[in-house]
Amino acid sequence: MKKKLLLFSILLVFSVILAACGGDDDGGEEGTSDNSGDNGESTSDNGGESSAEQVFKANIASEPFSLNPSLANDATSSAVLLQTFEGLTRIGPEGEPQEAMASEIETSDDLKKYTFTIRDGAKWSNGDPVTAQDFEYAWKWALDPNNNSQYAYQLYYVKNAEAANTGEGNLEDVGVTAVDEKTLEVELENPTPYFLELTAFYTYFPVNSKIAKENEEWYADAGENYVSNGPFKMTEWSHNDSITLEPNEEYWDKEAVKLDRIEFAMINDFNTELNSFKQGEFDWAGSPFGSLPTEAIPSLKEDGSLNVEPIAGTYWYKFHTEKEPFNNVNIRKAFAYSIDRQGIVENITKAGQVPAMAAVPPTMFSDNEEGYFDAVNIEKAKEHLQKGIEELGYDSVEDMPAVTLSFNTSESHAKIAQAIQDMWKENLGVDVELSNSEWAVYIDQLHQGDYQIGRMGWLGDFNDPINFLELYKEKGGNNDTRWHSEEFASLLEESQTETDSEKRTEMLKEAEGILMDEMPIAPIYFYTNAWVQDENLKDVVMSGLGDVQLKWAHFE
Amino acid sequence: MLKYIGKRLLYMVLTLWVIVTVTFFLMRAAPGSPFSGEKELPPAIQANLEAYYGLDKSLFMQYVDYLISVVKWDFGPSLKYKGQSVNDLISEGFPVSFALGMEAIFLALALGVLLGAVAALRHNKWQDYTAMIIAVLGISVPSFIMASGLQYVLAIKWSVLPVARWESFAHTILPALALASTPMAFIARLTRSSMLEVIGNDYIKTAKSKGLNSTEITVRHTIRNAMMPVVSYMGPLISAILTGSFVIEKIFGIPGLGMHFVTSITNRDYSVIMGVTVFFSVLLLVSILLVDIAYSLIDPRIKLADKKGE
Amino acid sequence: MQQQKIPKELFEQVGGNTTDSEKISRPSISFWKDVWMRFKKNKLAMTGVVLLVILAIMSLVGPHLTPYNYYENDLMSANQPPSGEHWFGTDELGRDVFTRIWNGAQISLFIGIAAALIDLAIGVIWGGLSGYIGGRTDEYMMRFADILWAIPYLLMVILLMVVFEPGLGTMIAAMTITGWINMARIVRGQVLQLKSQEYVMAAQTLGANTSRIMAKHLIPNTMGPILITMTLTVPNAIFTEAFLSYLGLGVPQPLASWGTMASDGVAALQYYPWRLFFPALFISLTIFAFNVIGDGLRDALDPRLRK
Amino acid sequence: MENILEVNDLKVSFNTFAGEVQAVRGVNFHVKKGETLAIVGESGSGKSVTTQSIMRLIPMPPGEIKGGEILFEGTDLAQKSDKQMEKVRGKDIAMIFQDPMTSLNPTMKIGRQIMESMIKHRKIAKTDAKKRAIELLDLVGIPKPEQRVDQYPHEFSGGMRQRAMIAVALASDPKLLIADEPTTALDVTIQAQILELLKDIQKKTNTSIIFITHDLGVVANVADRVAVMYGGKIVETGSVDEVFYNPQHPYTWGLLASMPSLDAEEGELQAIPGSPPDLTNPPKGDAFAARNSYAMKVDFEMEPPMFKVSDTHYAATWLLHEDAPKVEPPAVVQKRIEHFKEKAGER
Amino acid sequence: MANNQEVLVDIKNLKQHFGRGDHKVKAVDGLNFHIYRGETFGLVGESGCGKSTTGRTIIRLYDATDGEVIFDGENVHGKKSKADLKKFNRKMQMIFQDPYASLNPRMTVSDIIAEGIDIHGLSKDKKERKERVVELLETVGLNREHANRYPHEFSGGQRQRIGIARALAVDPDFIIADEPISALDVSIQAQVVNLLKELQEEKNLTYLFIAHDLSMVKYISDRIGVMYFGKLVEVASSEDLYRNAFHPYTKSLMSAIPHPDPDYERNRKRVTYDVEEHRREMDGEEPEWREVSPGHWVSCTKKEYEAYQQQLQTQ
Repeated sequence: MKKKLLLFSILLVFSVILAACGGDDDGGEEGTSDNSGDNGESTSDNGGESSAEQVFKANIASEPFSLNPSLANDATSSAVLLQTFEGLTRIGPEGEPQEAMASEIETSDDLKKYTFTIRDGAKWSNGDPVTAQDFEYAWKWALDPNNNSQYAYQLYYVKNAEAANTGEGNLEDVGVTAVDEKTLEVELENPTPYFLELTAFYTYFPVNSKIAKENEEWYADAGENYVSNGPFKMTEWSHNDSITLEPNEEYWDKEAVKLDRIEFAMINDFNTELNSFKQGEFDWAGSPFGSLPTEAIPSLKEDGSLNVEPIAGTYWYKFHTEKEPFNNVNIRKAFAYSIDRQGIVENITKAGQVPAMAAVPPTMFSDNEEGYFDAVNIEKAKEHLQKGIEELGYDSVEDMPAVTLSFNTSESHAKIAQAIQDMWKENLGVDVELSNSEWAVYIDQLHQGDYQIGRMGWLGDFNDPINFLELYKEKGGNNDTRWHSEEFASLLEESQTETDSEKRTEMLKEAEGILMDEMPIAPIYFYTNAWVQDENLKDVVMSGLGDVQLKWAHFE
Repeated sequence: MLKYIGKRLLYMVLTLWVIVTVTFFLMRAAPGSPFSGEKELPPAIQANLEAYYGLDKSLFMQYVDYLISVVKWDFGPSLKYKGQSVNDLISEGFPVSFALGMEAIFLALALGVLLGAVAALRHNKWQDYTAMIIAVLGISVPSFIMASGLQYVLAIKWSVLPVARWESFAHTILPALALASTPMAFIARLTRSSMLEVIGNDYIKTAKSKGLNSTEITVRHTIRNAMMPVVSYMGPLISAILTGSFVIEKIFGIPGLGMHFVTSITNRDYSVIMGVTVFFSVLLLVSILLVDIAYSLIDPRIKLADKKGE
Repeated sequence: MQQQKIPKELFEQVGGNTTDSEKISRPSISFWKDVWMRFKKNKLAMTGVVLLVILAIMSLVGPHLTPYNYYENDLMSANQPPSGEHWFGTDELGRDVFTRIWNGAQISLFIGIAAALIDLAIGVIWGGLSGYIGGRTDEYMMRFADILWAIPYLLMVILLMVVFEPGLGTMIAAMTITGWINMARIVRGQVLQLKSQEYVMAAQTLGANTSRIMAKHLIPNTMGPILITMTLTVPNAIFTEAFLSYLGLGVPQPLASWGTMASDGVAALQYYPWRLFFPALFISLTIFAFNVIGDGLRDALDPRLRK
Repeated sequence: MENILEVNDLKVSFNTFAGEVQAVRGVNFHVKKGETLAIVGESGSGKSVTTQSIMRLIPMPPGEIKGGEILFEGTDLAQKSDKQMEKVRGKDIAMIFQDPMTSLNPTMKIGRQIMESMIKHRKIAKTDAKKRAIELLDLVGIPKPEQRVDQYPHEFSGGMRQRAMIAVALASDPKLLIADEPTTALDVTIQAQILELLKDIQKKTNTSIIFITHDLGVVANVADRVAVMYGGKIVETGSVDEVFYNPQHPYTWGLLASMPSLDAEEGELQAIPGSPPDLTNPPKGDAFAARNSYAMKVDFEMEPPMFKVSDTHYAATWLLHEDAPKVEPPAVVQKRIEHFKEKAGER
Repeated sequence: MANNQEVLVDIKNLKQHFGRGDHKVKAVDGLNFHIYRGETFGLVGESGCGKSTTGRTIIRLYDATDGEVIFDGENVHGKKSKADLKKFNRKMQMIFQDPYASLNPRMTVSDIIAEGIDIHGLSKDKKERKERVVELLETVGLNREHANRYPHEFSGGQRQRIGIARALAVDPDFIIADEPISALDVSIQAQVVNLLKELQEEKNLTYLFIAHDLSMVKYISDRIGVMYFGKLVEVASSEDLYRNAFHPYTKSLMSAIPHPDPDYERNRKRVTYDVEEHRREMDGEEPEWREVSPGHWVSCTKKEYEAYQQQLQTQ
């Protein structure tokens, strides 16, 4: 009993000490955070004080699902992989693919065969040379159905890749061959004008076959086994907490790399991210690594620190075209036209998004900023509504079946949905119910056609309009709208074999025109990257897709 | 004693089995799959993935497999985080959650008991009212508001503590405080009412009649006896702190286990859901057992073996 | 001793007056009246009652005090601070926070009270039977509750919310799934204590059956702890609703509940603080009110303080 | 013999919802060195409140000492501060409570509970205190005290606990021991043991004892002097023989007549009718009047003063007034008075 | 003398064990006694000896572990229909010890008293019910004004009388009074005892009077049984027991009772009872239930029996 009492008093004493300690620490912290606090306000201090300190800190929000480029299937992984790995090509500062691992690229006339020559001096971070076999190995590994790569379809442009991946063909038949250590031959299914964009995508990255063969789980942690061929190598991976990258000494272009270290943190709260940025803990807050809280954007805009860059992505609502009343094109149009897109981007999303009156983002079709219809046209919407109602044989709006708008649970989707719900009520007199469900449930519902209007968005995987249009090429599959147009499909089909890029663009525009006329989707806005960054951070390369490469980044 | 613990362990196993079963079937009843994405996977790939993780077997066989893996304490690979096993996730996340939880429990106990004791000893005086208003406030403010508020005031406005991350002791103060606020308030109220009850007991009168002053009475006679309800609250407290840690871990960017607890569900990462659930359940059950043992140590009247059904 | 002069006739023997001594001079006070009198003296608890009454009235009247409704957007006047036009400001869609607060009050209070009532029903029946029947049945019934208790709550709730459609019903179900256990335990504990009370035995010897004993003797005498538990269940449910909202599992939009408003508002804390302040304030006030009422009831019902 | 304690006109009230309960309404008594004063009365008569007021143990509020003085060895305890009272409690005056089950701390070893007041008041070392605790346990008749000293109360039987409680009270050799119904919760056989023990201890230590009880049998056993309380007042006081064999107050008569005796022939017990008075509204005049079959008009009008019967014997009843008619006490009491007269004759 | 009286309650080898295995408590362990119609049978012993358990087992609050309770020729503990049980509930009633715990604090006095009336449907209408309640109140010395008050407003004695009224409401033949006066003040005890006696005469009631206060038991009872650790050690008429207590435990019990008589108290010699010693004296022989003199039964060994006989003769 004495002991227990003692224990208790110790407990009490401790609490006092703790409080005292807390105070002490506060004091100490105040000293240090004073510095960093100032830095947050005027980051020049940081750079000025120690121009040598080339450390980039940012938040990537969550644990990347996989840092094996063959397995990765999410933006977080991509943000890291783009710094640590390098494909045959790389999107350069101007947004065009440039040679990276490949020093020479030869293309056959029919655009169906590529021959890549691996650059001299291309090495893995452990000093091994990067070979053509490493590419062949990586691509075939990803296509091997036993390896469960969920992004293997990104490789389907390669001849026989789809067959091999779905188990109908053989891996040997896949059109990627390492002729020798330096030469990689790639045969494609179709002439794919944007193929060199694709080779900069992470699924096309090589993997050190020597290590991967020896150690199946080479990618699970930082360490000896985790080798990469990009400007940076991963030196620490504290799961769910942080990833540290340091310059890859073996990188062929290491002179271009200025940063001494990259520190990615994983804080899944965007307010915290921004606050940490303000306290000088991060050099970057917002897309694409993390995200800015919508509420903060107006004030960031006001003090001029907000950066906005349009990216290849569209936020749209899908209509289930086989369900009443959205089996009628006029009804679809009525709903699409009555959305006040300007109001939404100005008052809700706020991060400089562009009202979308087309499917393909203006980063690909520059005249799409105008689009195919007015940002909002209530008159026209009402006309279409009236027409639609007549066509469907309803007496009035009230007679129309109940409409439900589905979206996956998220604050921003909810806001937009509520705003649009209100617009429809106001403009069309239609009462729409909202239904939100969690992502996994939602996506299931959508795929199963268990919805009427559903929210979705698309971020381009590569910089070509086809990426947006082919979503609606086939009935079923990924096309949850169940909409189908022979004309549309054949236009896309033809564009695959068209080698003249201008003609091809024509075709795709025409296809988009059909899509916008039939309106299985109502585009809302085009995405942007919005972020704040350290003023002295320079030469961060952001591609039209919104990816960020830190290869050339540095602090002034 | 040993026999009692044995019996309790048996019940724990039974309880665990029920939890595993309920969770397993609830989880599988939830729509959505770990592999669903905006683009549907080719059916062959989907089938392959399912076969790889054993999801193609009948639900019952999967259940049996799962039971076996629980017994072996090997929860298999995460379905989402490639190359990471659930055991890895737990062994990496738990120490952090544990440290945070212990600090919070410690804070909650120390401050709660102090507040409660002060309130009881100054019953119906201003100290009582102040302490109780603090306590009720602790209960009244949801933890996510408390956490955001603390972060805003202490870290952003005054810059006295770091905003987020899990790095030094200073980093732990805010999250621990936010996590502790509700249990602290509960403990304060519990302590107060139980102290008031103890104060009304005859043996306190005896102590007073011995000429002990109020401090001596409190320290030697009141607190220990008043601690029993607090001790028995420790079980639920641990549970509250573990489950409450999710919000705190999210807001403060702490790489603990609580995050997995919630994100694994939205990810439909079946093996992580099950692994984390089993782990938390075992933790909870063991801590309840420990609390009961501690209870019997504090109160000499309680013999573990005599406790039946209650 | 100094003897006063006392008139002799006063020394006439008259004998006692027994009926007088049996007389009870105090006015008859029923138990609940007595509790109420004691409760009334507790200023803090009365503050709670007044608060609750105001909240309840406002939840009905409040939405009609403004020209706005809870769902209509006005994007042009989004995020406005409190003003003469919008007393509590507006939210990100330009909706009037004042109106939404009182609509939210309806929903939050409904969730709280509904959850408490369901807990009450299940808890009283389960706990009462378990305690009264005793023996093996008791052991099994309590073991069941123990097991339910040991299942991580959050997990069950999230899974439930995922398995079933989100909505008020699911929300209340999620609250009550383990909520009743506490009530059951308390009722059982009381019943165990009460069933060995002599008045229960007296009823048994008079031939009263189980339902009569439960209804007339056990439950009425457990009302105190039951009430106290209920006053703590309501705020708990409101609290949990807020928490679930934070996880994105709150009531469906555009319905307003304090929980969804607060979790939306958290993000706006640094920029539009009123969006967090008002829902947080009313959550806290309500929980505060229920808690002090609970405390007040506890004191008022405390048998040691009564004489 | 000098008075160790003198209580003068003590008035204690409790403020409740129903109003002010005048629990003690002007009580006078004294205790001499080495003697046992028994205060007898039914529940609600104010006997416990009186003694707890001496120790200042009544909770204030709602309790309040409204007036009077409590002179302990000449100093007024009613005027002392709480701090000063701490020096008196346990050291000069100790107390034994009714229920040995609840008056010992269940989570503290018996030995420590005994040692506490020694260490506090006598400032002796722990090891010495423990030795003394063992001695005390031995003194109160607990076998194997060396082992018992390290046990917890729940390991003791009821009687043993009351013995331990006595040891606690005796720990720092108090001059006055207040025993508040110390045997009421015990079985008769155990009660007899405890009573013997108390008398034994008094013989050895010459401690004064105030013994509160409602059991006249116990009073007859332990008391040197008796004070009978009713309705917050002392209605009769005297030596044990005087009160038992020459009772003057009808209430005392009633008490004696309502007890069966083992040897008495069967016959109706003489119950006191009615119920004790409600002290929120104390009745006018004699509080006992309503239940008093000998009541006179004056009893309902005026409070009777203490009439002197002998130097040591006083009673507050108008029956002792010179103008009062002579009444016949109940038969049982008459028998007692005869016995008293015989005894006086013998002397 | 008692032989020609009618036996109302016959208890045969009654056993009541609680708990299982190691924790088994033999609260009542093989009781044999009977109660004649119209008499008062006192049952004494110290707390924990099983006397209250005996009472509760007889009235079926507990199911007996073994043995029979024959009431008016019928075994109470046999399997019975609900109707039979209800009938039995009317014939046998109980008065409880604690006047504070025995009345439901949430019910009015009239509802408490009328509970039996309600259960057994003994009144045609509200008016009759009310009249009956008032009648019962008056029987126990209270009046109609008390009917609508709550128990907490009454003093202990008044409450105990309400408890008696409740038991009387169903017109029982047999009342088990479980320490009905031990929680009451001396001045009130007599009131209750007198009331019980009056009622007995008036309604020809039979009592089992359980108490630890031997003097009051002796006063009210015709015959007394002394219990020690779940067993009866002696049964005799009260006079007989007082004059010729044989069992050493009975003797110690009697010697411990304090008398309101200082002279007696000064000379009282207490006899102590030591089970261990007593057992040693028995020399391993199990005591048996023997009739030492007519109607006076003692649990004793053969040797003791002879000694008691001798003792009787020398008197």
